[in-house]
Amino acid sequence: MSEWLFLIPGLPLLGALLNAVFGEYFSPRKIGRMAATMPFLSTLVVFAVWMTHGRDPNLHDQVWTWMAVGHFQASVAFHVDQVTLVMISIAAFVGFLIHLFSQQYLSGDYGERRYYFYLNLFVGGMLILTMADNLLLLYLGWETVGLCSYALVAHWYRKQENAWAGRKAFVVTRIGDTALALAIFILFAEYHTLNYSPLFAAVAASPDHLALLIAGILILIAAVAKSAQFPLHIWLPDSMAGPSTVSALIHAATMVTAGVYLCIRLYPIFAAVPGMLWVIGLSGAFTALYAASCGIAQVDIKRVLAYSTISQLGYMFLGVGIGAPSLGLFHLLVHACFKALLFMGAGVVIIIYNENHDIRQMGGLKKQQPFLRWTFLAGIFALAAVPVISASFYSKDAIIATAFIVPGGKLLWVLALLGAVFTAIYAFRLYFLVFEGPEKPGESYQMGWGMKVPLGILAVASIGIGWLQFPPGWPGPKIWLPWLAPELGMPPAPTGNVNIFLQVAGSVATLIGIAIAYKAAQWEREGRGLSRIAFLFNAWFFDRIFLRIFPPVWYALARVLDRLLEQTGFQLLLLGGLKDGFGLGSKVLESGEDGLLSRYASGMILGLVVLLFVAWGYLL
Amino acid sequence: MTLELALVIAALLFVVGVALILLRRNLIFLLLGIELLFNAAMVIALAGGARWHSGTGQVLVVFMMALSGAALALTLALLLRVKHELGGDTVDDLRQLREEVDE
Amino acid sequence: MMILLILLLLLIILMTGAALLVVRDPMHGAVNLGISLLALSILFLLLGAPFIAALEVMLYVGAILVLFLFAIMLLRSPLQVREEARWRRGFWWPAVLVVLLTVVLILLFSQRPDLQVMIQEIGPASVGRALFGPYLWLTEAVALLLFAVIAAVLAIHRRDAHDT
Amino acid sequence: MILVTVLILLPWCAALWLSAQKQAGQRLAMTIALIELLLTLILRFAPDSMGTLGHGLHIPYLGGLWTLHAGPLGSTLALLCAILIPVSLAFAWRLPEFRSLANAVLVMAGALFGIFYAQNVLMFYIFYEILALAGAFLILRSGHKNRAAALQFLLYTFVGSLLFLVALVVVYVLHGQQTGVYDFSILQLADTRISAGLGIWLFLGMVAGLAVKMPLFPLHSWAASGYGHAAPAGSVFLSGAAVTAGAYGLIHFAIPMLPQAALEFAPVGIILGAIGTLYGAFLALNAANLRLFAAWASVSHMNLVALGLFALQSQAIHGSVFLLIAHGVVSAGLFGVVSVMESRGLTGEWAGLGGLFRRAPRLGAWMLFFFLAGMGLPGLANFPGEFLSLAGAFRILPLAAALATLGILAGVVYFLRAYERIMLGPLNHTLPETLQDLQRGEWLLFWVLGLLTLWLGLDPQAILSHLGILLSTHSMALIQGGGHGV
Repeated sequence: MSEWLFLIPGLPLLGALLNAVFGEYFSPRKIGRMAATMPFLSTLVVFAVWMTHGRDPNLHDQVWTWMAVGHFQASVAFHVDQVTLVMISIAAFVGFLIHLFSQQYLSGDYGERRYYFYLNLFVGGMLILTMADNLLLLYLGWETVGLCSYALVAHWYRKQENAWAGRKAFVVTRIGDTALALAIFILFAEYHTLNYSPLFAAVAASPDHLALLIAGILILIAAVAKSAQFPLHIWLPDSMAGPSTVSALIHAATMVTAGVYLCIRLYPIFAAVPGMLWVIGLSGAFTALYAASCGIAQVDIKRVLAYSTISQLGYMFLGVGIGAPSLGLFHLLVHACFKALLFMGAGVVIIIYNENHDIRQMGGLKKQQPFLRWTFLAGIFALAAVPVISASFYSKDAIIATAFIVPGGKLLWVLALLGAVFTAIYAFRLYFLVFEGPEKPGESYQMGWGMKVPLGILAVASIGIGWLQFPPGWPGPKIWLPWLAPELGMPPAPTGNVNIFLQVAGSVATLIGIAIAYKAAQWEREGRGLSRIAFLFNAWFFDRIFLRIFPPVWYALARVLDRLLEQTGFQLLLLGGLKDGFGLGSKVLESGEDGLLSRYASGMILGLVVLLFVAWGYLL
Repeated sequence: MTLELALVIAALLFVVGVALILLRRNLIFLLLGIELLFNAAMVIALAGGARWHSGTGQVLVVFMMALSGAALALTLALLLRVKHELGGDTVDDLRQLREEVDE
Repeated sequence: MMILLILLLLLIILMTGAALLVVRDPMHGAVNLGISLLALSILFLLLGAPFIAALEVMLYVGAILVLFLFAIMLLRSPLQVREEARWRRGFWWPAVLVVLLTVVLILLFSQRPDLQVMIQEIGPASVGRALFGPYLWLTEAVALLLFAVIAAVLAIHRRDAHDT
Repeated sequence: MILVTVLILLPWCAALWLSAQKQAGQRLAMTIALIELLLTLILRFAPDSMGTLGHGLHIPYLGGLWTLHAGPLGSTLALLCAILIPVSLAFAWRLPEFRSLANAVLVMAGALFGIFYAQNVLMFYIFYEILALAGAFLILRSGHKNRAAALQFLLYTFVGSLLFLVALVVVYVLHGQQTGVYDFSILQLADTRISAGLGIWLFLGMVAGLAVKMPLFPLHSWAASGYGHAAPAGSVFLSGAAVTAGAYGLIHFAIPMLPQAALEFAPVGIILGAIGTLYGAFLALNAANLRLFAAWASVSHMNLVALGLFALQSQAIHGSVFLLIAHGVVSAGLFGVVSVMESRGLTGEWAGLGGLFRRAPRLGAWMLFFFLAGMGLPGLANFPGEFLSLAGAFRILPLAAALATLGILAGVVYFLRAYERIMLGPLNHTLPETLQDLQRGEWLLFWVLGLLTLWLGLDPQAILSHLGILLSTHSMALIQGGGHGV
């Protein structure tokens, strides 16, 4: 089975290649269908891997040696274990659903072929990233997805702000890439290898704390930039300028989770440095609270979901930080389902209200679009972690509960719980504003089966997938953690009445949130809602501060370097000086010649006299 | 007649020739000076030939005479054209070769 | 006796040299040069080169000096003897230079013991043998040179139409 | 031996014949270029072609001036240059000054092949001078025909190469005194014992001479005006192939001659390379027009090559040579895009551009492709070279290499900003109506360059494994002592 692994990333890449070469000769519809079949085929292969090696996957497929200079051995090799299997299933399956959904969603728009090219390339890149066997191949996938997110966010390039949003996304994530590159250099300089298993063995054998600390921090920066965690989160809200399907795939299910995957994959490196995990936990918890607080004050339907993504990712980082990477992965899986669903739903809502994103001008959509309403509601339940029936109750609340019992986790628990309350608020506020309340009719829009099937599947998933891992003390199946245990270890589980207290606290937090949300929706309709709080609406003004500091300084430095060093320094002083110097020299020499013959003759005789004197001195 | 005496004679002739070239204004005197220089060279050539008892000294003198005659003829011809074309035959007037120092 | 003769000749050369420096009319200059060359030819005789002495009188005084005379005649603008300034403008600096030159030459050639060698005479026979022996080609070359000079002078003098 | 001699002399004769022709002679120039390509292919992949090919023109005291030696590095770089000749001629196909440009390129090509196969350092120097002259001629006779730019180019390269000559002669004399053998062949000069103090000065002279061609940081300002004023098709060859001479000279001649001094110069070289990379990036950001932008981008990459090269560490040097080859292809693409845009009548000033993607999607796609390659996107040509150089240099001087790694971030900033100003955003009303997309010929050309970039990016091992041991075992042993290790 392992020699077919290359098909999983290979097929979408093949689709992209076919699109690039033959794209112009086929109609966008055919290209769309071809593009959709590719992830479908790789999902089949992934399904085959589940079937044959579901129990404990450990497959390896060496395709070709990419670079081999001395110790710097990096080959294009794919490795599938539990974590990777989960990630590739999400990437391939959700990728396929998005391809299916966008057949109808984007039909008749400009640049359709380009859209499918980058979408295929993205799925391929994501699969490479997750299946890579060494840091270099991971870096390749890492940057490819960065590129695709740039291109897809700037899909409607004809408006300047969309192009700018794309560039902002790529530049900010590229800060993370630089940090990752530096971390790879440090690890290579210390341990002379790029492949995971020898690297982890070497790290375990001789943990050099300083190097690992710096490498750990750099890897964290990379993850923070990619997963849009605080403070490098500013690109995610702006990248809502791209089509909703793009947001569904890239900014919900796959790319942003790459940062979490990186932390899970390089967990041994973080574990080797004392206190590093807690830093990750803190960053996750704080981001969760921060993003949730911003989410409640947004009016653009997609920005609400964007901030919610940032906050949910915060929970995943919290999961990894408190020593429970398997829980983080579990929440990642759940989040992928319901967030993709919400974004696709939002996309349809935007079409219905013909490109108007402002939720205050929406309302009462439940009568017009019953199917959309129920699926969206399932997503909202999952987002808000409604007890028992929603999937993220089992994943997010488990993380919050585990945070409580981890040493030094009390602070994280408080932040996380507050975040949970805010999450429930913005989730149901969104739902009440868009679907409940007085009806504001939009255009009638008939969703084809291509759109209904994905929404349906994801709705079922966002309800049912949580049952993989019932919280401790509950009767239901607990197969997720044991399945991941051999690779990520079992997370600590709260016991006894502490366990009960934590579960109750989680549920109560959500219910409080829902109540507040109901009131918030009413205030919003009356015009004095939460969105008037400028501090939260502008995400604590971070975006503005960030944009006022870094780009101007960067461009000013470029101008100074250009004017000061290049024009004056090199051109004027160095070359100008040289030119004037030569000019002066020639002028001095020229003054000697004034056409008088005897002047030349006397010059010669003077030379002769001097020579004779020298000869005379010599002969003495 | 010692070698030293011959050198003194040559030096004397040489000095007179140089004085003529440097001091006189009229080009003819310059040419006369040049002829004197030639003669000074001939004296030394002869002294050398006599000193080493070989005829080459005198052969050299013959050739020098021929050369000086040839050179002189050409110079005088040029001098005539210069007088005709450029109008002046003194050293101070003929300064056309000056380097026009353009700014 | 010999020394007296040499001193007399040196005196003549000095006098004509001085005259050359001061005389205004180029014709006088040419005549002075003639006299000094004649004195020089006698000195050549004393230097043991009778053939050259004769040649000096024939070739130098006879041909080159006459050349000078013709040139001066052609150059002289008719009937008007302009009061010519004898010396060029910047006079003093070259004069100092000439004096300096004489000083250094005298210093160089005086008290040189190895120069007190008597000079023996070399007859025209050996000169003739040398001229047409090893130096035959050189002689032919000089002949060619003279021919070339004649052609050059003619070319320079050709008055083509656009000159005048 | 004959093959290489033909390889060197053929372009010169062609240039001569071309200048005598009346009409532009595109066809002739292209056939010559393709023959050259064929020859280099044979030389590169023929089984017995490695090693010393022959001795010729033996002059006492100077050694065999025409001794030719095909090393793995030399023939690979020759192959790169041979590829760039037809590419640059193709881009210049419809230029009015095609003939003088083709002449300059052909002469430079001959000189380059001479450099790559020279075993005698004096022969290398002579060809190096010819290359500099032809380069200046190219800048003078094509594009804006700017005299100042050509003069500046000449001033820099000549002053530099004179310093190289001085250092060379000193080494030659010292070698002569020590061993009594007066010969310029690199094999002889390689093992001269030179005192450390003197060695460092000599190496500085050599670096001044060679690094000026590879625009190392302080000696770089000829590049901006040179590439900026020459025709982009000319800059394809100038920035793609001609810069390899400097790097090759350093690896094949300068470092083996003065290994000890090279070791001491390593930290300085790395720091200069790092500064140069960032400096180039910042100035590309502030470039006034498209040509200067491509010029500064090329300067930034070449400084990264310099960084890798001076690190004298096996990963770094392999990386820098690979980046040199990759930069040749990618800068050919970049300047190719610029030349295609100029052939469409766009001046390249930022004001006149914007929203071009609507009119020319193919050109837009290819421009993005080469901009991404320029940014060092993994999977494209520059990435393996950049990463190896930085990883290697990191082991010698972590801080300077970290500074250079910022170049990855700076790269995105200036490339994407330029791309957005040209291609994205609302359609610029000043764009000429008749702006058509890539024609059949150009489209094919970009496909060739694109496939080459992709292949270099995805399978660098094909080149890396053939480079063999770059530094001669002798100098590597000395350097090993310096803790630079594999």
